Amino acid sequence: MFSGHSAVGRRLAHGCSALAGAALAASGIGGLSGGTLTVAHIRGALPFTDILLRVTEFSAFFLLVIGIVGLAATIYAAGYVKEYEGRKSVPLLQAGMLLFIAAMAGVVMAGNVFTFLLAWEVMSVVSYFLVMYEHERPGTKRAGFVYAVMTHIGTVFLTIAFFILRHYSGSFEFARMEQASLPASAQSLVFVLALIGFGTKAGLVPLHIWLPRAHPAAPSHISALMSGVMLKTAVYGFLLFTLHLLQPGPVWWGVAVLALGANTALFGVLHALGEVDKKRMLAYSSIENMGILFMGIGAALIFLAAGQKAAAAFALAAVLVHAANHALFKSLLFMGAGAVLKAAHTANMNRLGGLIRRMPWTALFMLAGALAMAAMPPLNGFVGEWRLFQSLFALGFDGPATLLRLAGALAVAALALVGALAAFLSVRLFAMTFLALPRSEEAREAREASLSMRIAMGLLAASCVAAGVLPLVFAGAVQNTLERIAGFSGASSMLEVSPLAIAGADSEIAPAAAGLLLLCGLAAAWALARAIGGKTRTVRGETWNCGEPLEPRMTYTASGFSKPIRVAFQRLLLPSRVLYVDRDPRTPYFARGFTYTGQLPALVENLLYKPAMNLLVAGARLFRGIQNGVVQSYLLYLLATLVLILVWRIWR
Amino acid sequence: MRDILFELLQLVVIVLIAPLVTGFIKKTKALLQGRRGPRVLQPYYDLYKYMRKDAVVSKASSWIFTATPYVVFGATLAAAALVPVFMRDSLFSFTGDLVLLVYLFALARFFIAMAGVDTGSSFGAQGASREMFVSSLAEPALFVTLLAAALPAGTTHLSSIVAHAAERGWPTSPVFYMMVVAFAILVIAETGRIPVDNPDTHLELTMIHEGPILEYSGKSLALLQWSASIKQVLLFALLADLCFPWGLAASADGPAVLAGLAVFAVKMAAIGVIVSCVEMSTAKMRLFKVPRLLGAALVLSLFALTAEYLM
Amino acid sequence: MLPLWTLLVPVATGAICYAAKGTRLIERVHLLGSTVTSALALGLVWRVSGEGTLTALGQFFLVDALGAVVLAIIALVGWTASLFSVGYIRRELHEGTLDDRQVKQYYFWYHLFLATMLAVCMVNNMGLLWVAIEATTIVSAFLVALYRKGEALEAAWKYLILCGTGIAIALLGVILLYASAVRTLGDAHDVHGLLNWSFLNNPDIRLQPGVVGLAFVFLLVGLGTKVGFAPMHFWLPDAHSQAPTPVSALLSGVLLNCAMLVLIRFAVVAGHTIGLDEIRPLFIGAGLLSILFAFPFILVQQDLKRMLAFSTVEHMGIIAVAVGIGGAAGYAAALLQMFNHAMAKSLLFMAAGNLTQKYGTKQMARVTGALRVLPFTGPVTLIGVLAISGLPPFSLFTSEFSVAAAGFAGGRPWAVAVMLAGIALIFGAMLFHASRMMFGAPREKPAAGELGRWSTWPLLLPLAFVVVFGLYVPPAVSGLIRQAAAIMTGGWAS
Amino acid sequence: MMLTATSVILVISALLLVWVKSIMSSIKILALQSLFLGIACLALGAQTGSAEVYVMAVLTILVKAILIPYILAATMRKINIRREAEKYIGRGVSLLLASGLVVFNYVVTERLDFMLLGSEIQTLPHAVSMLLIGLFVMITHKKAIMQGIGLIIIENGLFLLALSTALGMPFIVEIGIFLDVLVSVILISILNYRMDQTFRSISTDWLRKLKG
Repeated sequence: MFSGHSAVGRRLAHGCSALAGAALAASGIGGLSGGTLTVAHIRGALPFTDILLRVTEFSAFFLLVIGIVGLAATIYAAGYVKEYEGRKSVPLLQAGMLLFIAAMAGVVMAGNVFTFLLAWEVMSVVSYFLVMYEHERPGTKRAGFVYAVMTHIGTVFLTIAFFILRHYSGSFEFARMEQASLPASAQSLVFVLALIGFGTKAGLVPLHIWLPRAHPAAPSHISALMSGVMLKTAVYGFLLFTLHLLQPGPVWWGVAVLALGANTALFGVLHALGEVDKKRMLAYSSIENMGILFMGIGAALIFLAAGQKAAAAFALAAVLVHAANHALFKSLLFMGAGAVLKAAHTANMNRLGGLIRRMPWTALFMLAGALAMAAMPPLNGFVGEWRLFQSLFALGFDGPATLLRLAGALAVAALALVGALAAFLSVRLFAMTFLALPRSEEAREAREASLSMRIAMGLLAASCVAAGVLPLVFAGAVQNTLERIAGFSGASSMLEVSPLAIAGADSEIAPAAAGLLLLCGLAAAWALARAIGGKTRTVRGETWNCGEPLEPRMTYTASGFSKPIRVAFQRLLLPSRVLYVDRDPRTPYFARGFTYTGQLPALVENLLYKPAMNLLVAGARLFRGIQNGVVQSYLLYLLATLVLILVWRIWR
Repeated sequence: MRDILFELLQLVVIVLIAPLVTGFIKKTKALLQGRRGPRVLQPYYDLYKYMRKDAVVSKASSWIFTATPYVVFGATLAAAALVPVFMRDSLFSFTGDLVLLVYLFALARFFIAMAGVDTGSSFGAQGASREMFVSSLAEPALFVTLLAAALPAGTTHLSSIVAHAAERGWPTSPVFYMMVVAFAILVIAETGRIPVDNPDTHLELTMIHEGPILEYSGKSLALLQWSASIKQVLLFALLADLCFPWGLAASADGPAVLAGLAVFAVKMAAIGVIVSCVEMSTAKMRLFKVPRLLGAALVLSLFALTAEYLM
Repeated sequence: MLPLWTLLVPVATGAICYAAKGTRLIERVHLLGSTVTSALALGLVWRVSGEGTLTALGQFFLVDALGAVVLAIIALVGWTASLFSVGYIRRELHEGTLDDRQVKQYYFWYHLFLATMLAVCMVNNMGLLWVAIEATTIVSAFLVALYRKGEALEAAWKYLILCGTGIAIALLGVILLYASAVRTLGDAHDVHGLLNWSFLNNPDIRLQPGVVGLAFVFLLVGLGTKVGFAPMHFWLPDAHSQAPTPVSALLSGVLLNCAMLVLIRFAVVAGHTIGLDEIRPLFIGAGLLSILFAFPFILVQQDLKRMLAFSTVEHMGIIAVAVGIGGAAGYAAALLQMFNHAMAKSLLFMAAGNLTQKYGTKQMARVTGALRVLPFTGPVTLIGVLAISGLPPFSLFTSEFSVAAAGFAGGRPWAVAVMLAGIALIFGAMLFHASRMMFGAPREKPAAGELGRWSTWPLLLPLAFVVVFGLYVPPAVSGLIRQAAAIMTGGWAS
Repeated sequence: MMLTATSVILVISALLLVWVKSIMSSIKILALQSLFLGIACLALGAQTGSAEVYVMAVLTILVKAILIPYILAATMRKINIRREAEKYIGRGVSLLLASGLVVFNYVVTERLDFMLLGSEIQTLPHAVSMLLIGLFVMITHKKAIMQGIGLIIIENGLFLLALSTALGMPFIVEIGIFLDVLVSVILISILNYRMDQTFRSISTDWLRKLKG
């Protein structure tokens, strides 16, 4: 189907892929309504290599997300891939994208271990190839490599976890594993393995190193899929383990996850503020959001351990809703970044600016995305953030133990800090790209994105708003999802409120009304101004710049904008700062020019991974010496082995 | 029906008296400094004047710049609809709680910051950057304080908090005052007053809040300043609600409401005096000293919270 | 009579190739011969999978499901490699690295090599099994020494000496086994039949445990050398890297499996006497050791073919672990892994052959942008690397997954954990090298373009197996494998 | 009994091989050793009167005692080096170590109940020690050809063992083994010849290119 190089063929291809995305979304909605239904069951050559696909409400929720984003991505691709035509094989990219989407769907639909691992690995491999799509670009090779290795090692942990479960349940089918009861130690072991395995995929610090490399390297709509959806499969998997396959565990599970999440979120947002490359910045922000999600999961686990089902249900609802929201706005932002990248040929925000006049539509949609990322009412980001705050407040209000309440309070503080910094981030993202004056020739020449790209972004932006003012868009889905999870059927009913309002553990709000209120406020503002002031004129004038005419190079850059953060957190981030002053020897007191570079070093890599890697390589070099090329020594090894085994046999 | 009317009145009162509070603080400051100072009603005159003036808008700016004042005013107004001032219940209490309130202010800030960048003036951008910086450091402390304040009621719903606190009577624990202090610091930070920021200066290198709105004029400026003073009143009111929630009219009958109004006036006046004392007795901090202040607030509120847990 | 023909055809082909004049003629004969050979072998496999074990020439030949699996591997890989040889040898001839005499020798020894390996799968007498294995060593040593280079010579010598020694040690084991058989059963049975697999593979037969145990140690070490267990594997990378590429494919894909087959047969027989608990730890130990040994050598490897050779060591280790895990599941997994590995590894070696001939070097550092330079071989190599490191949706994932599953079911979780860790590490190392070779912008030299269809089309066959078997294994194959596993568990399938 | 004696002789001759200097003389010793083996085989044939054993004896004498030494010697002549066999360690030491190996092997085999093979058979330890000595020769010598000789020592030991435990392997197997040995010796001499052509030496010091 993708062999068609003709325009018609391409159209057809795009059309079909869009249909595929839509179908997925539809199946998600469909799955939400009905109970578990088995999609396919193929017998394998050996025992336990059957392929089993089924849809539960739980997976249907994620299917829905995959479907919506997938649909948008497929539409977006139609315009975006034009950039590659002639240089690279577009059909390959398209096929890869569809396979990627299919694999992610497969992960959430998998009904047994073999299928899950199969889909999981296919997802990883395909995304690896998609990351490597522009492998000529510097850094891509390394990015792809780090990604592939990290995710593969993560998978090994998962595999072992699954096998331990298999050992106790005696079956590879999830449905049967759920009934099994493990000894506490095994439970915790599986939990830790799953946390590492899925944490790698989710980019929890310090397992995140692949994420800020791989996501920017991929083509933008792929980055959107990876950040928006693929990370969510990690959430799905972790929830699958903690809620379905394992019995409720000890409290420390929740605490560990909460701490890890908070740590990750803070790390992510701070590094995002340190980045000037837009896509890297978004990737770090994805890390932040995954951190937030895991905070929510942690709270839920704590409540579960304490048997507070209702609170746990609220926390889970928060997690699911925020997961969906993040999928929407992050993919929107990545697509916007892609549009800008395509138009201005740079993702470096220091070289952008003023694009709002060149690309008004993209700007509008990006604004929606930025507002959502900053969790501003009345957009969807706020709904998720609010739910999360509620569940953490709940932990603070009536957590099982005083220390846990305090942990809740600290989590609230962390979430607040992260949220505020995220707002900072969004302002920086939007303002430095679209506002003020263009800081480079490319930016001055930028062109508005093509229609299909605008449609895709518009779709996502619209759904961001919709999910913001009408939370019931997801609330219903969350309902069913929680119903599916053992023991929540009662608790989740508390989530039920009037279609316009959403409930937290201890409070409820009506986002729609809030939105309306805002609109009234706007109207009132206009009316007041008009009533009091009457009609007045507006004249265009120069910006006050101490009498100088304003030039682009005078305007603030992204690096400068987030400088205060770098200074305030320097103990934490150890930013590197190089100031080069170009002095004229004749007039030593006046410098010709300054070049300033400030950036954040990748601490985790430098302190953790690089040394380990070097050690490994050095060890390998040393060990390699035993094959010294002397045949006699090989014979000696042979003899030694023989003798050793003989001795072993005798002394036992 | 009547209570709805009264609650509407509440909203109107806030909007109308906001400039008065600003003027009052200015006046008291002046008096404390031994100056005569401007008239208490001066802000109203200013607003009126601005409203009627033509506006000059930078060539570099976009529609964001034009839209911002309306968004800001709208958001502030929406916030105003959530805060009970002299009645326990507020007009739109069902729409939201503390979290929504905080995020409405954040929304306003978001747009102000963008407008600051939009003009292309580096003062604007600088101010925007600092504004976001200070606010993001204030946020954690703010939320913990809110948690501490909301803890007894066990909900983040303002009206219920107020109601609950009003029942509770005069708190005796010293812990409580820690929270008050913490919250006071935050209010000062949020309203952009000394020692965090100086609302009266346009000295380029030190402005925070004034930076982004430097380019504004005419109606827009009027709206922005107005909403700034409304926000100030709201924060004062919030401080009052959370820390001294007494004298609010429980029911919507005339006398109670009048009493509530009176108490409210007293509270505002008291806070105003305190604020102006602080302003004249302390100097503005360096920007990178601010984190310590806010950190202190965070620590205080955490202490308060821990203590409340233990009791 | 089928087995006899299966042996005679390659021998005859070899002889004709040696006698014939003119490269074209030789090629035709070679192609015809190898095709017929593979056809016969596959026919044999087909009959076995249908009718179960069959014997010929009295009890001389015996082909059971176990041998049939390896037969199938020989047939497929042998045929592919022979197709590939044509293009490869032509180029070598054209570049003058080989002359006409060597070409003749090559085809001669090639078919003899096939014959010896076929013999390994078909003879009944376990003494002759040993003879056949020794023969494979000698014949393939000639092939390894084909090039007139010091390195080739060196590799051949090390190969000959190490494997010769190993095999000799194995012979000691065989003798002990036989002696013990004679001692215990000599009076009752005809002495000549005592070493027959058909006779010895019988759970009721009890020989002297002490002797058999000792014998098995010698057999493991001896045949282990040939299989390439660490630390007796040192000949392997040398021979694989120096032999002509098609031969490397045969060595790694087929020969080692033959050796493994022999080892398994002896293990089964010994198991009847001394019980499996004596044997399993040895297999698992050898396997894990091989996996762990392979990793550092792959990590800091510079030579492409050596890297592949070490990966072979790793995979022999995996198979050994699977055998050590045992049970129907473990054995089936082991055999599936054998088959899949043979396909993937021969694919990789032939692709590597294209790379080395295109770039004129085996140094991986000198190879860049292969995806562009070799639009077919490049992607295939990438797929091969992913497949060989057990990533889905390729066949090795299925088999390695079942190895792990069987291990956990068979109560050897730690062994499996170590194995999985080793596999993951090796994946990292191999991907590192592969991505450095495949991706990135190519240098100006060499010009892009494949080497010709003789060196591309043959790769399609193993590729197909690698891809298809990942998702679907036809019941005929799985049935055969189950039969074989049944044989290994001691019960006759037929 | 007689076999045991032979085996002792074989072991001693093997040790002698460890001791001697020049390659030619070691080839001679090898021939002698094989001759002993053949004679022992003949005697055994006479004892048992089995035709197969006779044939094997003849084969042994023809192939191992005459043909193989001849091939090796011919190769050496072609290469025409008369220099002594270089070693990694001195003769004294190597003799000591070799004897040590033999002793170790006796200790080990004592503990293995090979007696089951028949109380009268003492050859197993001897065979194993020949195997060890053969390996030892291969390990200690630098000259490639000596490794071939080591291999043949091992073969001899094993042949003896087979003979003593079960009157040799089944006939056809023995034939196969003979064939293999012969071909491998031919291969060894070919390779040695080519080594000499390539490196002007048959010392394994030249075979150290392939590492890691």
